[in-house]
Amino acid sequence: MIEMFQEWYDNRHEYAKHWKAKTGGKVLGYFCTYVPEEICYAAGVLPVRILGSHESQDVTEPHIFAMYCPFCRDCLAQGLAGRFDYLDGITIAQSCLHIRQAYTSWDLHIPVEWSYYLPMPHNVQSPRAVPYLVEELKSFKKSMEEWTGKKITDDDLRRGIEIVNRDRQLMKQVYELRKREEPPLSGLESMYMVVSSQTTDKQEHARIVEDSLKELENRTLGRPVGQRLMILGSEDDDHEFVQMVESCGSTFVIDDHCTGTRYFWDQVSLDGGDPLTAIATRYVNRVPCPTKDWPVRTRLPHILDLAREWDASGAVILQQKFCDPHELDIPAIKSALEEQGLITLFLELDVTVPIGQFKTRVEAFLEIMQEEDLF
Amino acid sequence: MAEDTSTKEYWRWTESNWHDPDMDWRAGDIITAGVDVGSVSSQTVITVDGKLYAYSNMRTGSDSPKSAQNATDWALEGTGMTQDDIQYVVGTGYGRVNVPFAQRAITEIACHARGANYMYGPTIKTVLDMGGQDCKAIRVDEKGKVVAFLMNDKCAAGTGRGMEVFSDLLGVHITEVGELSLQVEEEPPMVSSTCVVFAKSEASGLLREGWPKEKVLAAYCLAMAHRVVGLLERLGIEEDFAITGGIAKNIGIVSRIEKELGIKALKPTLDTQIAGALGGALFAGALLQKERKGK
Amino acid sequence: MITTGIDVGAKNIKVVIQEDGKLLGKGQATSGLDTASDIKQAMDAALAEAGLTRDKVEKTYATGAGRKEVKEVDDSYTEVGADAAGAVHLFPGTRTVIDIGAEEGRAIKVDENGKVVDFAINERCAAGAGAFTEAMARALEVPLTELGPLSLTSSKAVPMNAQCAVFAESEVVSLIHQKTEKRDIARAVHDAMSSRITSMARRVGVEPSVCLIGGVAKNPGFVDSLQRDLEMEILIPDDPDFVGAFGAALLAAGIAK
Amino acid sequence: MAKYKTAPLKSWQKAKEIRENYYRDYEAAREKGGLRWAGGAWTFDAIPSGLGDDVYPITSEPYGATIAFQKDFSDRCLEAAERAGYARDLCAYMRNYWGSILLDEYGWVEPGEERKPFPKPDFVWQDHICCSHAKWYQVVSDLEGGIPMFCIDVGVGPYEKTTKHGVDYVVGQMQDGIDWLEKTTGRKYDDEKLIQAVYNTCRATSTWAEICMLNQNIPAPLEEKTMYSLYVLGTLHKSSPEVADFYEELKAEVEDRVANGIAAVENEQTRVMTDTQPPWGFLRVFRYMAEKYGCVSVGSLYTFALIGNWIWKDGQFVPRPTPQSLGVKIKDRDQALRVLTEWELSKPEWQHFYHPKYKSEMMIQIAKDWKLDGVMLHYNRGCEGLSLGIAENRLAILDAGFPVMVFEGNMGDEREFDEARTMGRIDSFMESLSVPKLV
Repeated sequence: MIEMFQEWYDNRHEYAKHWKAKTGGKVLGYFCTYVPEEICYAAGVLPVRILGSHESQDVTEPHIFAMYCPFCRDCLAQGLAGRFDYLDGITIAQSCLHIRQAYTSWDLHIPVEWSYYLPMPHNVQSPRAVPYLVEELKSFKKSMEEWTGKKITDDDLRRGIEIVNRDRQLMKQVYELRKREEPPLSGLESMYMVVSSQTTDKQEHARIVEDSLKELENRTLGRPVGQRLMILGSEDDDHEFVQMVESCGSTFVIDDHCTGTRYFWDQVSLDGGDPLTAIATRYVNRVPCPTKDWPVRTRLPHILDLAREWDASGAVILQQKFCDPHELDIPAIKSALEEQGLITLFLELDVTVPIGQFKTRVEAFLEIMQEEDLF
Repeated sequence: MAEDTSTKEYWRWTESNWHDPDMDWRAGDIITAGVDVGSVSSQTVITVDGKLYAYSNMRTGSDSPKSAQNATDWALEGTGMTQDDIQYVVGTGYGRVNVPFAQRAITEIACHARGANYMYGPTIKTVLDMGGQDCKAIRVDEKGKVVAFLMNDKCAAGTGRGMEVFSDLLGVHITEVGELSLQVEEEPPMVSSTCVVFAKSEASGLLREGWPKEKVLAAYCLAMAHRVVGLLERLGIEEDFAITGGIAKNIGIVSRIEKELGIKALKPTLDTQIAGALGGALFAGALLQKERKGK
Repeated sequence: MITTGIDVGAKNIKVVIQEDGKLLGKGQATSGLDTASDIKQAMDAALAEAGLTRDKVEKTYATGAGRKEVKEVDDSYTEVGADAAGAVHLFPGTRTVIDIGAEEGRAIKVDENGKVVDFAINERCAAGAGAFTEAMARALEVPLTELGPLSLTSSKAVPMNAQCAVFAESEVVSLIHQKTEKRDIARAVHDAMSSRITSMARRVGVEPSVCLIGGVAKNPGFVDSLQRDLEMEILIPDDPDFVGAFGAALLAAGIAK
Repeated sequence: MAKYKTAPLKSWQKAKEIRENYYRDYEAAREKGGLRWAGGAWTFDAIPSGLGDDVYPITSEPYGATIAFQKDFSDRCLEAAERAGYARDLCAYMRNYWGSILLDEYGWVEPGEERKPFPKPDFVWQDHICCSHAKWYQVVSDLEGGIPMFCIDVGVGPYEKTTKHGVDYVVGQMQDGIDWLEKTTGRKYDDEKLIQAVYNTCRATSTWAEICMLNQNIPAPLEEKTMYSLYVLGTLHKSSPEVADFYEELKAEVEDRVANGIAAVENEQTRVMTDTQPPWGFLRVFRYMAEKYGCVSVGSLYTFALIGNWIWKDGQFVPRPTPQSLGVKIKDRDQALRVLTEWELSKPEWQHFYHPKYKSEMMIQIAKDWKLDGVMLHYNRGCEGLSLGIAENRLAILDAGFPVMVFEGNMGDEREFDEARTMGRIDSFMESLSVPKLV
């Protein structure tokens, strides 16, 4: 059952094309996890996240200055290569400058029916953010109605919320299992689960997660768990890298990534109120991307809690090269984790990672945690 | 240029082997080896009951298993010992998984830390390993266990390979680079590029401007030293401090690192290039003892 | 009119003598410590090949990174201008010139009159320059001249991640350890470099015909990779490394503008 | 024989004095019982003015540039920031600023005096549009052992799509901010001072735009290297009466230059503009262009509109008339904040944060109206905010028929600028524009 997620990860484009052929619905590519998928589901539109392919490319240089993060360049490269030619629309929620360039260049050079920039507020710690976002969500909804030609009712919104919430809640149950001394799934498998939830119909995804939960009940990795690690930082769906780390005698048990917990951790609490207000409240209060985490760094205690509750002894801190928002948090996060007794390893991701060079560092990092037998 | 320097191989450093003629290895209980296959050089160190007995230090070829074997053969040469007498082998370095006769692979970071602890004693707290293609700053505890480390990134500037290219360019033998670079009355400004490829043209430009070789070398050594000091400072430096690896033999760089840091590196007592293999051999000893106890 | 172009590059000095657009002689010397004597050496060789004496040369223009070091010239042009002049003269249909020198790569877009309209330069990174293949040939223990032909025998694309020329060396070594065949590694080297060059060339927009000049143009393995990346045929002149010098000579004669 | 008359700018000395006093006043604020605060060049500096006349700001970007001018000190600052774990690709201004905190050395040195310790601010007052603006000051606070900070998010979409709820969001934050200022400083807030500061802001930024308009003349009365030392006053304290008054005096002088045909570059024969902050340590590049090619950079969207306020009117890109000139009388705090918000949201340099098309349109219009022969884009590794979308701007400008040259560098980290190669590029570019060499 659990193999399904990797299959979806590997064949995301085929999946979306198939979905489109089957349902006749529209597929919307989105660039940042602040996009309110609830409204998309309410409109019957399939939201799929635009991610890179981790292959070297030579097409983005005319569009994006090379000092912006490799992730945004990799994403744009997919569009320029025509791999997302099935998209009917694209959208982004205001977040960092880097990914915004992938969106704007896409908007300029790759024609789609609908393109929408959602000015998601940055000052999420201000009481002014929710009322502002509610208004912006109204505009977003209205524009989507015009695009799809279909009115989105409050009931539709409630249904959208339920669909997305359901998957979030199941994913959280999966993550609960990773607290076990013998986690039933690897960090790689878990990454496939989360990333595939960003590119498939959540109703279908949730069904498979539900079935997988039964399978995971009595599953073990079939190998020693090794060091329990946390992985955190900016976007990371580099399976080759995750696999390499776990093959050196370790298991990722928890993460803080927008391709991990940051994406699904928080639920929309509806409580019978206005659905758009409920959605806005969820996005304003979710575990933030560092670009929105100010003036207080709220992510810091959250990360420390995760590390403690999932009993991680070390943390791999990853960052897309040139990612300023993360770079501005990492020194503080690193020292907080170290104060809590975790060993940390900092690495910068590029479109492709030099596995050989990174392996030496990863092994040395694991040796620090376990080399007692050598003395 | 009138003479073709490319065939002269100024970069070629001296390969060597050594064993302790006063030690009777046959009386030893635990005989282990560490084999460090680096990108530029390979070493084998043999320890007997936790003491250094023999080593070799040679250039790595394009075939790692063969380099590992060659280095080991050469370390054994003249000792009367055969490979079968070695009870446990640890592979380390870039080619650590390509040592066919090793029972375990351990990173060069752990091995250099352990080797430095043996070479310089338990007071050593910070080790800078300046290897062939990378540079590592390592903090260690009194047992020689790694506490933290940093490696330079994605650029070979300030490494042994860079120095080889440079010595070739200037036609100065690699063992003389350091000494010669100190023969300047005052320090020149550093070269702006430490990239081994661009440093070449920058150096040619300086030579054309009439800079003497020693001044160009001084500018390059200064730039290299400055780069690694940055790495050390990011890690945090605590005395005692020592440098391992091939570049540790270059007085021009070592003295400039010392000057910029404001602290002295401990004087090496052994060939600094064998630190990794030595650490590997010592780890092999510990592993062998554990294995025996287990049985 | 008989004119001369002197191209003072990072590695070599090249001299071309032309008359009415026809190349009469060329000479080359390694850039050493004494630029004046190196130029003389190259110049003497070119004069000898042309069967001329120095006094027959009416005008001399310099180009190349070291053009300011050349004394006694009538004027100088940048590499961009000289490359474009030379390439368009040799192949009038040229719209894109790609020049790969020892330490620098350039892409130049020219209009139908041969006028430069845009250019991009890849600097400070050897991965897009000739020095890259030299380092790789050394790591593979293959003579530089055989690297190209060797890679043409490969039909397998192996990705290479390292961008730095020196780290690429260690990646080559690790590919050898993984028992990757040398010919496939040779192709990977050319593919990596070609990808870098293509990326730069796309900044000016690659329009046919593309003319490739510089020493690397003599490497058939690289040319093959570049043609695959650009998805088009590439024009290569007979002496691709002398085009800059030729261009300067043409500019001196007023043949090119 | 020079083509045009030229003369030094008389106002230059005054600009220098204002700048000197600015750093001096900030440093000395506490001696007089005043307050010091820090924020960015784009912050709503009018608002803390309501705390009193003895409240002095230091804006970090010009402060970082001030450090960048002092190469040795800048090197030490940048390295100190790197040692503390701050990545080399972060904002170069901030790395200089953080370094000066870490070293505890002030980037402003009185002539003939020793370098003083860095004067710690009492609070931080900042805005947020680039994805790290507010976060810069988290680091400042980390390094200073905690400083109260308040930041205002202005990312409510491009000006042409301004919504009521967008303005409400910004104004709401400002109102909360004033409560916060009162609580943090224990001072009573004076709305009248706020109103005056809002008027000053509009006056200063509109007048600067009018000065830039004068550069449409041939020969250009100003060249960009000089403009840098003039526009910078707006980045220091755009809400102060001194800066607004200065721009009015300067405007008169530049009008006079135009009337008398006084050129900035005596042999002006080709006109270009740049983009983004220049590599501050290498402004001599501009002299090289002027002397060798008679090339004048008449400015950039950056010098025109980082501080200057412009607006599209009937297809023209023109200085935005101030609210006071249109008869607006500000009566209370709420209105002052609304006027200020509405004014600042139209800032041209904020528009490209949403899409490069906005910036391309403005740049192309400048290229036309300022009669340019080419455009030189600085791909600035030191600033992700202003280099945002620059590659798309390049494509659009080329499409509009203007030749473009690109050079890479860094406004505040000289290690990332290659002077010789940049000069080489300029030579190639001038050759391609067929500009005759003067020397």
